[in-house]
Amino acid sequence: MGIAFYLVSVLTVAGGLAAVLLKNTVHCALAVTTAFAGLALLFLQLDAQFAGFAQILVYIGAVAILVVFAILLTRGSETPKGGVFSKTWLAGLAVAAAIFAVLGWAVLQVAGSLPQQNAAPAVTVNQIGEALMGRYVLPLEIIALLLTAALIGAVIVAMHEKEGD
Amino acid sequence: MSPLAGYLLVAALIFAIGLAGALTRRNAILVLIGIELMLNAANLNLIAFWRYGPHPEALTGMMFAIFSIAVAAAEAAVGLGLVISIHRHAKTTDLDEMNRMKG
Amino acid sequence: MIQTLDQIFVLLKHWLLNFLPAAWQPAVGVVLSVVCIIGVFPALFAFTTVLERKGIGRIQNRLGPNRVGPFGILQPIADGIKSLTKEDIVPLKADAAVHFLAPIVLVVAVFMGFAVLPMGRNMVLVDMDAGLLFYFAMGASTEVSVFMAGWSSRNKYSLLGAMRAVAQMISYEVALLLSSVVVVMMSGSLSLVKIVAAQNQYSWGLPHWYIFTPWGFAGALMFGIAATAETNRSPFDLPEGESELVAGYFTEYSGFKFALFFLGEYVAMFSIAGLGATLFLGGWSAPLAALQFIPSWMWFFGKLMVAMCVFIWMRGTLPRLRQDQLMNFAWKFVLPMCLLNLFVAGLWRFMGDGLLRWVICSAILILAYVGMGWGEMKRKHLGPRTYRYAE
Amino acid sequence: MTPSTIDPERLEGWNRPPIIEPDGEGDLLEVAMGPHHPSTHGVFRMDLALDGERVIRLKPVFGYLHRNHEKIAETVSYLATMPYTDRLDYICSLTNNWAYALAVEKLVGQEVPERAEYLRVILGELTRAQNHASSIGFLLQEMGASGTPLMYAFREREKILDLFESLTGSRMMCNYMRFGGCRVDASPVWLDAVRKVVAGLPAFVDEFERFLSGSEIVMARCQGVGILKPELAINAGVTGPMLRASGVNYDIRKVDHYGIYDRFKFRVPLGDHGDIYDRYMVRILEIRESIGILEQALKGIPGGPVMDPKAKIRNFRPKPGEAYGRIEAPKGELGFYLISDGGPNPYRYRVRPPSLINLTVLEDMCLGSNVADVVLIFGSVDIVLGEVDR
Repeated sequence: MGIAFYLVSVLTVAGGLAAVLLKNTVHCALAVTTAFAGLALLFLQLDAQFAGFAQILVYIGAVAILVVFAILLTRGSETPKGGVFSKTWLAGLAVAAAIFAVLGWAVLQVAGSLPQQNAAPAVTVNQIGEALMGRYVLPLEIIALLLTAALIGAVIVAMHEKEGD
Repeated sequence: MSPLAGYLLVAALIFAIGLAGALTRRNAILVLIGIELMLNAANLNLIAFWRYGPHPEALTGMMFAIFSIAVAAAEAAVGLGLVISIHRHAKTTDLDEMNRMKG
Repeated sequence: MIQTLDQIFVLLKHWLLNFLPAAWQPAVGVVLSVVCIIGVFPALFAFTTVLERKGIGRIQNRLGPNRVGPFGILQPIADGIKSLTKEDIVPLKADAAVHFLAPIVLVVAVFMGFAVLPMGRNMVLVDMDAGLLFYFAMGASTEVSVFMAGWSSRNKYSLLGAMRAVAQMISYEVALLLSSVVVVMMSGSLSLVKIVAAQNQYSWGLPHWYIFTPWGFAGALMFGIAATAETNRSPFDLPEGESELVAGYFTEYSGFKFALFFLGEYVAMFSIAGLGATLFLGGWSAPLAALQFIPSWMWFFGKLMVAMCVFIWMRGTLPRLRQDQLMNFAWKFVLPMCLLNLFVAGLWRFMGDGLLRWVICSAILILAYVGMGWGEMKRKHLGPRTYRYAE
Repeated sequence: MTPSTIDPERLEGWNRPPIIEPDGEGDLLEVAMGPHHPSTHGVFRMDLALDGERVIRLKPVFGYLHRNHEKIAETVSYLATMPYTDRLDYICSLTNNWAYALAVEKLVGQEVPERAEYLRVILGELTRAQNHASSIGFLLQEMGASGTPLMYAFREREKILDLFESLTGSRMMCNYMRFGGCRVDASPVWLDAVRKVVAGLPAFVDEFERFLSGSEIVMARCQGVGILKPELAINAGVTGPMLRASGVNYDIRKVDHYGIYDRFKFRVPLGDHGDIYDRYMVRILEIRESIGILEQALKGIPGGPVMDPKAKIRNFRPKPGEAYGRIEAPKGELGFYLISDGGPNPYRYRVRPPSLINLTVLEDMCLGSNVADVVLIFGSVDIVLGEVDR
């Protein structure tokens, strides 16, 4: 565990926290973009180059932009009168804290017995491609179908209703 | 401590932050952001387990993460489409005000 | 001698590194390369701004800058001093932090792209396995900075310009990716170094550049269109369309930050021109086997500058499109062409060598190109008109 | 951006100056284009109500260049107004001179020598050619062609302005015509220079057209955009190339028979769609017709005086009465209406500026179109703010 891991983790967690806590919705979106970038860096540290770049491409290039577009389209950048948190925020926070406590406890319990292997697996993009086209071809096709369905669905859902409908 | 535990802890923290965001924010878009954070935390777990697992060359965890990224993209697109559509209908993205089933 | 000249920068770097203890060498080596990239491209940027202004001046029957230094060559220095000494104005209502970060994010993301571009034989910062993917990931990050700039300025022109720019960049990014995929298909690698190596072969003295194949030519054409749109250059420069939006998303920037935006946009052009040269024009390989004695990096930068000249030429020639036309063009023309090109590339791969595959592949592409263009003009009732006269 | 519904209440209070609201509350976006906007032809403001990028309302706001032209003319002598007319439409000062001279000549019933009439036609048609060329250049500039067509047009305009300078002493503020003729005679050398320039004009128009008319981008941007219906054009009093592009055959050179236009053979090009492309093409074709007129005039120009010898320059006091003189200026019908009370200066002086009246249909042409088209439609009207605001 190098210093880089701690730096990137702090960046990611700070981004996530800011995304949840900030008042201005666009600031939240930009903060979550930072968190996504931090996660991509964590992926890279785990020698998962392909997943890391895909993360940047999909999350920063597409999802973050989609989010800011949605915020501007819904005029969401104003702070609502009733505050940014819902009425049941205490319960929500409690649930989240409880889940973190359970997960953290579980991890710490087994921390000693976790594998220590450190040799980076030599995975090339070629291998990933072959796996996608070989062993995982069925999931790939299903994902393709899902993405197409989601695309059509999103367009239909967000499409402007015509007059008279 | 094994490096894996560090990644798992970070992932758990991000998951909890995402969950807290999804449960406490009023704005529907920010709830979606929270869900995205949770999905990302899961991805981090998958990749960490793949990296430190017994058979990294089998690529199982990595593949799972890649598919999960794709699904998350689809989910974000549909979710935001829904939010925009609801906004057009109800003129609000505030979840506390969206308490009617009928438009 | 030829070899030394070819590898002069690599050798220079190794010679410098020899003065350092072995433990430091990798880190210092990376820093050295980064410093070179950060030094060379802004210098090239300064030179190219003069070239652009001179070139456009010639296109428009005027002289262009000719006052500062011999033939106006020192103009960028004057411009630089001017923009650096200007007051840095931040609008009162602007989101100061985001406003400040936007140009920095842009410049960082743009310069990151150079990390995977091979600028000569053995001259690449990191030979990543997924180099092309890295490049596109960095390209995608620039969109965030554009949005940040437009939104934080609290100016309607800026916001409209930013939304236009982001929508345009997303649309054309798809085309950019798909037009590059044919190259990945044929070279079998995402690594830009390997893509160049695959093109650096010669038969009868001619190189195996991908642009010399039907699918490669169509891909290069689509790539060029998408790259022009991606860098907001004329005729796709409507995010900064002067006549409608003042200056687009950087309307509210001045002084050094404006210079950073200007630099970022220009360097993005270099980087995308370099990528295009790498994918379709054989990167640093010589255009003729007989010309291989010229150092490889000279070929790379030569191709880069040729691509830049094409950008400048288009800017001097073409009027700009409208937003909806631009989007239609991306989704209804460029994207289908790219998909068809993928199919043609597959066909090419599985048809044997010979004249037949040349004929079939070219015919499919040309028919689709002409047909779609003609159909679009017909559908919109566009075309030359005849006029009647009254005596 | 999604199209959204329009709240009619917001449009009610549209006359107030627009207030920039921080977050675009509501469904409409108010954008002020100008008066400092780089695209406008001068200091002109358009207040737009945008729904996404679609124009919902457009309010032209002018008067930034108001210089009291009409009132000044009523306080100075008839002749002293002549240089002021140069400053109306500063792109084509000679046609302004001509229209004013025509009005005063009508008022006092003055004759104009034949050579002067020929010179007026030559200068007027040269003015038309350079005005149309540069207006097309401006249009393409609005289209984002980064100045190249404009510089081509200006290269040609420069030659014509040089001719103006050598004849009148000034490139733009010519102040050349007088009641009853012209100020100075043109030398044969000057006429030869004009012949040379006119001989070069067809090649210029061909080149211009080869680059622009067939360009797919120009067609896509201009065809079917900013349509002006002939009925509306007639009702609004639109004149000039704009009216003819809408398909209405109305050219004052043909209708009014002023000057000596009856002696020349020329045709009037008409458009069928009334869109920007038609306006552009009508201008191009009018340049070609002007070249024809110029060739005929240069061939037939007679000798003789350029000034009516009976013309009274000093103590110029027309009898009480009124007169309206109008010509087909490059931008449309330019008219001067004068009422004399027998004094040395007009009792009432009124300009009918084609730029202003053509501009009144701007909103009708722009409604429903894209905001990017507004600049283009505005450019296709071809106005000069000096004439709009006077």
